[in-house]
Amino acid sequence: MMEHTLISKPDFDTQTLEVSLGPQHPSTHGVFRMNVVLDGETIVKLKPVMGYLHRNHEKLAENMSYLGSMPYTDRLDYICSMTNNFAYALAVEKLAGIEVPERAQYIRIIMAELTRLVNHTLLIGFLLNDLGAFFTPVLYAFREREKILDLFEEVAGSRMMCNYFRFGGVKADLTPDFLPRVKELIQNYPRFLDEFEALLSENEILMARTQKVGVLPKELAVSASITGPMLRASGVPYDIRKVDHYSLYDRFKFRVPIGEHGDVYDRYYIRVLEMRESIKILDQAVKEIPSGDVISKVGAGFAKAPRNFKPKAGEAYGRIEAPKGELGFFVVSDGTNKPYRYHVRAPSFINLTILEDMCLGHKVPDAIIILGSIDIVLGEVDR
Amino acid sequence: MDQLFVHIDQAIIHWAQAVLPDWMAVIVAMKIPIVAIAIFGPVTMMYLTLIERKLLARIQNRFGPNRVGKFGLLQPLADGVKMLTKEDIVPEKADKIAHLLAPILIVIPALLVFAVLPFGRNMIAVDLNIGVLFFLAMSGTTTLFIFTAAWASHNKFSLLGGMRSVAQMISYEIPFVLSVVPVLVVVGSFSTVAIVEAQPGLHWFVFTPWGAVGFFIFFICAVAEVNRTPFDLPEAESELVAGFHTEYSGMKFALFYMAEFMNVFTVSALVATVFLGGWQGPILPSWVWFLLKTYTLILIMMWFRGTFPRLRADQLMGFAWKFLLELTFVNIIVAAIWYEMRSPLNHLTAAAILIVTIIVLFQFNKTEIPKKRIYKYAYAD
Amino acid sequence: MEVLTAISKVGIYVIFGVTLLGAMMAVTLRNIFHAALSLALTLIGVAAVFFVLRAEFLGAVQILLYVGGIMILVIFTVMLTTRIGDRTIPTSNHQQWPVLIGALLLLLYFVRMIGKTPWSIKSELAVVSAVQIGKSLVSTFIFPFELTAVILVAILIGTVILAKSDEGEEKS
Amino acid sequence: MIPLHHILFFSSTLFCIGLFGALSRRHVVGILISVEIMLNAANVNLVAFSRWTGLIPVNAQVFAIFIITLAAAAAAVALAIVLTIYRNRKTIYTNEIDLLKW
Amino acid sequence: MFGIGVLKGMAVTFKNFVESYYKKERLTTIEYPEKRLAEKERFRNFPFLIFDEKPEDPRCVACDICAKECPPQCITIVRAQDAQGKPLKKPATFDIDYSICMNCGVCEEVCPFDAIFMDHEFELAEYGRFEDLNYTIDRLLKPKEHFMKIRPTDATRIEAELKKKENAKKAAAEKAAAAAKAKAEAAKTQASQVPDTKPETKPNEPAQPADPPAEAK
Repeated sequence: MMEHTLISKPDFDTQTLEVSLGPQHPSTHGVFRMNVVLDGETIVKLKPVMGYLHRNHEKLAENMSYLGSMPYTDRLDYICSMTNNFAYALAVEKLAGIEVPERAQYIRIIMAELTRLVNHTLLIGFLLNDLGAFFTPVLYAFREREKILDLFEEVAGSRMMCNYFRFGGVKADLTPDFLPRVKELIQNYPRFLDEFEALLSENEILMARTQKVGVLPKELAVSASITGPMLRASGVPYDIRKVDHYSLYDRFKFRVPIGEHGDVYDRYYIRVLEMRESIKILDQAVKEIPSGDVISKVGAGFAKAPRNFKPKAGEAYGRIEAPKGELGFFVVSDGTNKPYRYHVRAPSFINLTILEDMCLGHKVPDAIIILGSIDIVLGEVDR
Repeated sequence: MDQLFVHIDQAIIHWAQAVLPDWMAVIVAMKIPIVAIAIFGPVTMMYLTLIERKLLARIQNRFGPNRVGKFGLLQPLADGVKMLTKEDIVPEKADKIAHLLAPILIVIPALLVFAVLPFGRNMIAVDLNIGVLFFLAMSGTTTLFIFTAAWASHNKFSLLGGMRSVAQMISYEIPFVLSVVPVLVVVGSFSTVAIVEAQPGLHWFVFTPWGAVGFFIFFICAVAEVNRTPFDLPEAESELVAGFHTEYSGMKFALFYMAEFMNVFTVSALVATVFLGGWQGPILPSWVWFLLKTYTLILIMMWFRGTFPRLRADQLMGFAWKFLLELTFVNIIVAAIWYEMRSPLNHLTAAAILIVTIIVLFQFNKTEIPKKRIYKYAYAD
Repeated sequence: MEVLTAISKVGIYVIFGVTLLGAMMAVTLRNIFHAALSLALTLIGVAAVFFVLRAEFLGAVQILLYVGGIMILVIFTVMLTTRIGDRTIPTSNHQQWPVLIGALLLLLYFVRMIGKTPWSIKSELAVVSAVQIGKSLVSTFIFPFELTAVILVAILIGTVILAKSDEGEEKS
Repeated sequence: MIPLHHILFFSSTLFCIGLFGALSRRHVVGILISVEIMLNAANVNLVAFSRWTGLIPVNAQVFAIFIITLAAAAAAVALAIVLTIYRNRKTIYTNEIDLLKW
Repeated sequence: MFGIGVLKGMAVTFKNFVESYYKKERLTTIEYPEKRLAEKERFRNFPFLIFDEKPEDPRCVACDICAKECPPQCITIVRAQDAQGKPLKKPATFDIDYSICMNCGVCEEVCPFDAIFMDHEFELAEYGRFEDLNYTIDRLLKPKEHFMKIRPTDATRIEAELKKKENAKKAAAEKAAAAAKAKAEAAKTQASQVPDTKPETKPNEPAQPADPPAEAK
């Protein structure tokens, strides 16, 4: 039929709406942007935009001594600074072949498990905040996290930027009343978790909002090299503590929870169960911790004079089960006291790659909680 | 004590008749309730914001505002001054007139509705014989003005927020209006004073089976009508930044805020009047009972805000259309049956029918009701 | 006391004036969104007139149905059909002036006719309460009442099919 | 109270404004708005008569209620039609919708 | 749709609300300016230089190790020179840019002379962005007692080590002096075979007041 010359050209022709959520958005966990194309309210296309927090961490490390970039690893995933140090220390020890005394290994495991508690509690708080619960779970999480951060401050000197690990052990021994306070924490934490679960796990609105939302199939998770609670929520039993047996993890009896549906509710509940397992590990570690020095002779020497720490040429890849997934450090040395190449395998960056596949077909509020359930920290994503 | 305010009112009228010319005295007599409401409305709103912040703070184990004034009592004044002095930004491409008009239009119904609430024994501003219907009509208009606010601020987020809020308000307006019908059927008149008189002493409607179900539905729809958690979709902070009032700042935002809190007060006052027997109560003076009931309902709404996450848009609609609406229809029929039959038999039949309907409705919505899950462990050593 | 009646009479004429102003704006404003808003003003004005004529039930129903219901429909249609940032184009077509003259002539005719006919005014003015309306709706007007119910259901289904089917067709 | 014919003047002017709008508006929704105004004018007339002259005052008000409900129904259908026109022809201006088939 | 879980959630918040009024471990907020939290001993904020007696001679010997090792490179040291231009063992200027420093504590670890330590002072707000936060030596220097006050255990340990080094140095100095004297006498006896005079004053001879030759370290 003859096309009329229309007076007004409509721009609503395809009914889709291009909306950019972020980088300045109340619920994107830092500076992260999602360009979302909406048809009505359902998401048609989603493009994550990152890089707003890029601080050139890896190039910096190449012009600094090995120990010089240890304080910078605290700034990678600024919620769990202890585990970042742990992974970096493991990598360099593997590179230079430094032994770590037993007491130091126990201290490292205690610190790693405490960080896992902090990270999972915070994540559940912020996930509920995205769901709309007006800050109540977040503030309960903060109240518990304070206790653990006080322990870190007492031992390492700073609450979040601990810089506590050295190659071959840890910077300083535990203060006398550190262990009693950890024992007391181990008693109260399950009670807090039960209260937290009573508030959230059976809450019908939460279940309705999160079940069958953002489903991550097992094959996609494995092929996209997703690691950590997201992978285990999709049903793949892969936990680096059990696979690599690094440090002294095979001395402790603990289980790894597995989900079947791989949706947001599973990812939330897996983290609650993982916290209970971490408490079990802490319980055993605090009982069996031996005495002895906390840093090997060689390590102490290098800690005192990092400039003459020249590992032999070669490369090493140390990885641990960080609360967010497999955190690995790939260090290449050319014999000088500065690393030739230094790369961080950041779990939240890789877990973020499949955000679009999980969000297609869902609504805007679902995309927000799917992003929340992936548990990303922009410091680690952008490095 | 009970008729305290009524005596004050009489005293002023006598004084006015003595001093002023007669026609002026009549105007003064008319003006007293208006002045009372004009003061009572905003003041309740200010102190409701404070109560909400204090209550939420205590739920979250912190103190809440306690810096301004003795226990933070002057905080609302501080907020008011801040709102007045804040710069009022109007987006460049926004529809100037509608952008200015929307907040004003939203506050008018919020204030008008105070006229119909029976604060105490013969303490009601205007005893309209269509009291409840007037209330429902006024709360119906806010939908339109919310949408004008959304459309006038010309930004994608507020547009989404506006569309969602209109959809939600309409789908909750029907159960909201219909859940009052049983009370009107039993009382036989719209006037709020008649409704309160029909619930003498402790025979409140909430204790009858259909009254309990009606109260539940009416309260849920009231929470949805006022856009509060778990139905606060329109101004969902986490997704739509601030829904329809994203582009408002300064005094206009304060007006939105004032309208929201006045609606919270008036809606819970209506729920108290219709189902909890307004100012009826054993010993305390009538207006104390009224304020007591209204404030308990308001505290429950604030308690909701401290506990629940938000419902998604389609679940919210599904809940209204597939659960509440059917329950209201059955409730009306049950109220009629209850009214016809005498003696205790009516309570039993009414309760039986209602329970059966609730069970049947739960069966129909089986697919949406989520199930609890059990998790297995790997590496179980 | 006559001051009060004078004030109330002025009040009534003010309501008439505002309603007529709203109607004129609704008809002549270029920006269709403002026209819809002024329609809302007219409807509320008419509801006020009902209150003045002591027909509270009708006034409340008018606000509930018109402003609460139909206005939302109008605004939604206005929103879905205009483009954001659409420049307003002249609202009236070419028949503007002849229609104006015709309407004025009709108005003149009405006024003359109203002035001439001797209205049989009752002594005391009738007041109708909601209960009476309810009873008559279900007793004398039972047939139109059921008929309207049927029509409303038919329209409900019709509108859904009209709006929905295009949605589907567009998608495929 | 004011005499009856004042109200009738008011409702007839309202009706004529609506008529003018209905016939001279280019925007389809504009026409619907004017039709609503005409219906309201009729309602005012009915209520006025029921108050002053009606033999059974109730009938007029019931009739007014029927007009309101049916106006709502008519508006709903009309707006649905407007939407479908817009979706197919991308225009809602009366002078562009002049083909009976498209 | 609304089941028991929702009510259980409300019960939890109600319990929190009620208990926050009387239970200590629930309400943990500390109203900061009025009440303060007890400071942890190992808390490390910005570094400061330490001096023993007089602020003029700090322990720091301007060896520039900490400046090289500092990850964000925020320490700049200029070595002092005496009249003839010979470099001295004292820093002329030693400034740390507090706006760049991330209080990681590396300088404290690598300093061989225990001259720089991490402070507990954290209320350091300034008005200017550039010069004000660039702490020069006079603002950095703090007495030994301050260090003892804020970090007792570390301070005692370091004092003990210093004392031990001091004694070792003094003993070495005395041994060297005694050896020098013995050598001198041996030379004298060889030359004059004079009966050696009993230097009865040697045992209680006061240590030379002059600062011991540095190279003994």
